[in-house]
Amino acid sequence: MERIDAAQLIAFLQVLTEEMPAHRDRLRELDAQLGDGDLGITIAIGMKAIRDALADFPGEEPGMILAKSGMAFNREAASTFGAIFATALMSAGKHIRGKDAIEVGDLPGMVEAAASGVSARGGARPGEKTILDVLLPMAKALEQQVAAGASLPAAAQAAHGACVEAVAETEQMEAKHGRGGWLKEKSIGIPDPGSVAICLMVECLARFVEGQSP
Amino acid sequence: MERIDAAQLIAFLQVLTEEMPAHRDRLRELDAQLGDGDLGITIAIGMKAIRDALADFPGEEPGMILAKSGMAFNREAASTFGAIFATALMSAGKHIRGKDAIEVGDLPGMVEAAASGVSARGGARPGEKTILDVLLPMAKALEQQVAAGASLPAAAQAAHGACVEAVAETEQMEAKHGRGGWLKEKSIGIPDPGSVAICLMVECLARFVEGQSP
Amino acid sequence: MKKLINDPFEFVDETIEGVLLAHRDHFQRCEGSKRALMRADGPVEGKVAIVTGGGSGHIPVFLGYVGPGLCDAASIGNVFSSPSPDDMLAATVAAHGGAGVLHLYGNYSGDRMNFGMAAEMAEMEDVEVKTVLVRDDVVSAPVEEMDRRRAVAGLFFAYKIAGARAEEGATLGEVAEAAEAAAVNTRSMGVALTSCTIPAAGEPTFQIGEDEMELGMGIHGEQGLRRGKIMPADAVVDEMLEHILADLPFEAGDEVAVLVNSLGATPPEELYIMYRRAHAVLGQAGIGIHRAFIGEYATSLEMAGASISLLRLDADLKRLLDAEAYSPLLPRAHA
Amino acid sequence: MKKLINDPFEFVDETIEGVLLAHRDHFQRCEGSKRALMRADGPVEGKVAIVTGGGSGHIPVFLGYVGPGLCDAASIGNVFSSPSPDDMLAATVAAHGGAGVLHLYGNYSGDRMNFGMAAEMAEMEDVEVKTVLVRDDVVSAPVEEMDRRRAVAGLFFAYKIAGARAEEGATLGEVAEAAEAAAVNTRSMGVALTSCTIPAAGEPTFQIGEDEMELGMGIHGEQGLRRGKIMPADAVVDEMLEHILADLPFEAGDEVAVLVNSLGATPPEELYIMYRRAHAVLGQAGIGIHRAFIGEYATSLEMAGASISLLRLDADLKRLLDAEAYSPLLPRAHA
Ligand SMILES: Nc1ncnc2c1ncn2[C@@H]1O[C@H](COP(=O)(O)OP(=O)(O)O)[C@@H](O)[C@H]1O
Ligand SMILES: Nc1ncnc2c1ncn2[C@@H]1O[C@H](COP(=O)(O)OP(=O)(O)O)[C@@H](O)[C@H]1O
Ligand SMILES: [Mg+2]
Ligand SMILES: [Mg+2]
Ligand SMILES: [Mg+2]
Ligand SMILES: [Mg+2]
Repeated sequence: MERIDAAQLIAFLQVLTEEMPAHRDRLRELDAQLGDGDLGITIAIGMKAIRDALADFPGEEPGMILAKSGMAFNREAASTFGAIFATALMSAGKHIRGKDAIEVGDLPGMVEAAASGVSARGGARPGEKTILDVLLPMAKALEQQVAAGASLPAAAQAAHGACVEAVAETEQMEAKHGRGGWLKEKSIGIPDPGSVAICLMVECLARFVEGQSP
Repeated sequence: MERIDAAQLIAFLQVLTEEMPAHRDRLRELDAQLGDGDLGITIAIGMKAIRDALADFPGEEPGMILAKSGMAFNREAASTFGAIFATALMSAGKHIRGKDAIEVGDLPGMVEAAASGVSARGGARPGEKTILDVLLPMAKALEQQVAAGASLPAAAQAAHGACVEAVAETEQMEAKHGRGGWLKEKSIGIPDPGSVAICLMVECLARFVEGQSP
Repeated sequence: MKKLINDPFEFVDETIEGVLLAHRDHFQRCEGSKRALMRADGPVEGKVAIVTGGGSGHIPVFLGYVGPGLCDAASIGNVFSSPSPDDMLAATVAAHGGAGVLHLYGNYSGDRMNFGMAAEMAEMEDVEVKTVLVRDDVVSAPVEEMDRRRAVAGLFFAYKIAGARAEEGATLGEVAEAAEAAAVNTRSMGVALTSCTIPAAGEPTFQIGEDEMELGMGIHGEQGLRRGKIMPADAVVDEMLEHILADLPFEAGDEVAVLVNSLGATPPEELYIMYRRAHAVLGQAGIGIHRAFIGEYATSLEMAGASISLLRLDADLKRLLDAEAYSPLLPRAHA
Repeated sequence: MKKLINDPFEFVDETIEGVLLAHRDHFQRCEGSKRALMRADGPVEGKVAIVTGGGSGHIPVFLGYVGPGLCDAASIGNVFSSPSPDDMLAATVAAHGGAGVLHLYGNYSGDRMNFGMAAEMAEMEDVEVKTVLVRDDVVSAPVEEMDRRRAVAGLFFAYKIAGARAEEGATLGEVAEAAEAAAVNTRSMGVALTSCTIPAAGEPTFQIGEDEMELGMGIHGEQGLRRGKIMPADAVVDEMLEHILADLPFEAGDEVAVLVNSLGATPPEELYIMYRRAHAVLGQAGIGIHRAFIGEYATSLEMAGASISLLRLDADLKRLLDAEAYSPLLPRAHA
């Protein structure tokens, strides 16, 4: 698969929203160590909200599908993560406004747009144990992949690899935002739950574009 | 020992109030099966109340000491049992008003007086799983002992024996009063906690008059 | 036992101390007793006084029902145990405003015997006393033996009705009549999910499985109707209302007040979920709801569970239920 | 998980349904949202509207603070999760009486981000919005980083003060000022003995030993200051007040309002035992107590534990605290 058009994006969201709720307990436990343990439920409810919205998406272009998915997620599963995730998807979606398919070359810009949207909404900077700490390394990896002429599956694979590494690095960071921020140095040693969630989504994407490729 | 004068009664109450709290948990568990589990605490607090009142008793006659002990018990540990026990002691005490010592011949009448006081206060009749079901057999046993010319220790021993048997019989009774009454047939199979408490006190008395006898 | 307490044997006295310090304008001690409190503005001259009492561990029962439009004084005993006759007498004498005293309390044998002694003594001091017993728990005895039934959260309705009647200037006989009308028209049933722990006992009163509930349990942990697996809230409400409605019986066209009461640990959210179902069931049965009361009206320390009480109303009871009343320990929505 | 609920995912909607059915005269839904309620008599023309919101599971926070002399509307989210910007916007627009809207809520990032989005949208609809955040939990960040602190039961004081100021006819700026004055003069700290269980999670949020407590825990189970063996209530109060008093700091001659709040399962008896100690400690420190509030003002489902909040008063705050206010979900003694 070299491009993700609207229909394929909807198909991907179908897979994603089917798979993510399975990580509920792991995310709940991680989030409980840093905060209130709701992230697993947030993801489960938010993913279901996207799933329920899928029927309304045919006819929309990919950018709008992303933006509406973010809004649907945060409508039903509003939370810190919900607001951040909605902002990320809306920013990424805006970046590809008018396009009828997402190509590998769009990916770095989309992820960068998501990162700056998130930073504007929540005021986080790199190294503060938020999803910024996976978005930025991922954007960098994608840039390198695109510069090297990688295929969409290869680029997605590399993005996931960068994510896994980045998540591991969040373990050593001290949280400054959200509930984790109240733990200060006690937050060190636990990976950032929101980043873990993003990483799981990227893994799902990489598998999707791989599986669908000829 | 053939008579219990005021000083000896005080000495006995000292022993009794020291020993009874040890049965706290057993009485609590029994009472929990039939009601609310407070009887162990009631006994512990009430006995302590009598103990604290002992200092005020010297100079009083035995009948008054019994009555005041009952009132002290129910003041600090008011409850069904407290009211019943206070009534029993006041009635028994009234029965020997004016006497400076309790003799074996007084016992049947004291216990009968206690039984009729209790019955008047709480409306219970024999066979309804209350302390009446130990008081009445005990009165009967004491009458027989006195008729046969038994010594005080022998009569007390026999009273205790009658108590033990009577307690066993309460197991098969269906409770009609207090919290046990709400259990109806489910109350069968468990001895009456209040009767167990009385039996333990009589056992203590029997040991006391035995130990003190020449 | 996880509690924020000091010496378990000081539990009751320290609670009373805290209540007195927090609500200085509302309460005063009754002369001669550490365990009896009355309205700060009492005795109210010429008004029938209502005196209640019972074991501790049920706040707002009993102290929380002392106030204008409610009771005049309350004596409280050790946790789940009757107060002493001395304390009841102190409350009776202190609250007496010259128009007689109604002893209004739950039908528990300890309380009955001790209040009985106190009433005898009060009468020797020339205070006229009448007694009304609340006996609303439908599972505690069959309806033909209503006088053996115990009291649970339905106490609230009796206090509210009798308190309003006394405030209207009614005679002792009339206040007792209103209280009895509330008592005979009230039906309740509870459900417990966990035990509570009497501080001085240090261990739970009863054992109950992680997936069990007991329907019909009393507010001291007295056995109920049946032990079973936890059911959804709607099914629990259905079963409770089945017993309650059939008992009076409540019928189509009746108008009622509904009380959904927490036994302690059960949060308001769950009470509202239960009320939602009760509302639907009563609607289906053609029974009108005049007013709903939801919150902690009679608790069992930290027990998890709830009870539902219905009061069948007529015009008089409605007027009395709607009258003003105040106590700082009661949920706001009580009048 | 022992709860009287139905489908855990219907928990919030069924709670709201129950609240609406029970208190029909008090609440109405905000147009366009299932998760936003407002005063039945709102919008109040010409009055500054106060809109709050946050996660469910904390009753009376948030819905319970809607009423005359309090907030005008509240939007609530899933258990312990922020409401959506759509619901917040619906509440904001519905409650707006033409004099602007104060967004007054706890300092949680989810709420802040979502309310931020809602405020942006409201301004596009020409509704003037100001925001004040409550941040009273002393252990959540050092005092120099007050703006990172989270909110706990101190919300009550902010609602009460701001609500009274709005009722006086003050402008949006003045109401925001009063709210901020309440916020900066409030300090709180909690202690948890048990975890609660989010219905949809089905398992306790955290594990805690049978003999342990956590001092300073947040109302969603956020880690506190220290985990340790359970101490007597007096020692717990002493340690909490040590942190609270030193933080503002409160000083001899100050006058305060005291709030002793149950997190859910802790019964009123224990709150009064704690208040008794707090009263003594404050007395010793020369701090006057203007008024005490004791009960459930901000809960965490069925968590066992309590919090203490102090509000330092001046003449204005005293007047606003003492003003009338009403909500059927609040303890009676709130004004
Ligand atoms: N300011 C922020 N910017 C970006 N991401 C953030 C920010 N604050 C929190 N997050 C992310 O959100 C996750 C927590 O989400 P969630 O559980 O909804 O928050 P909470 O329950 O604390 O409100 C964190 O693991 C982190 O990745
Ligand atoms: N009417 C009665 N007459 C005599 N004894 C009674 C009566 N009712 C109860 N008792 C005795 O009191 C005991 C229970 O006492 P207690 O635990 O104080 O009662 P409760 O907690 O049920 O109020 C019973 O075991 C029984 O022996
Ligand atoms: Mg979280
Ligand atoms: Mg008992
Ligand atoms: Mg008892
Ligand atoms: Mg959260």
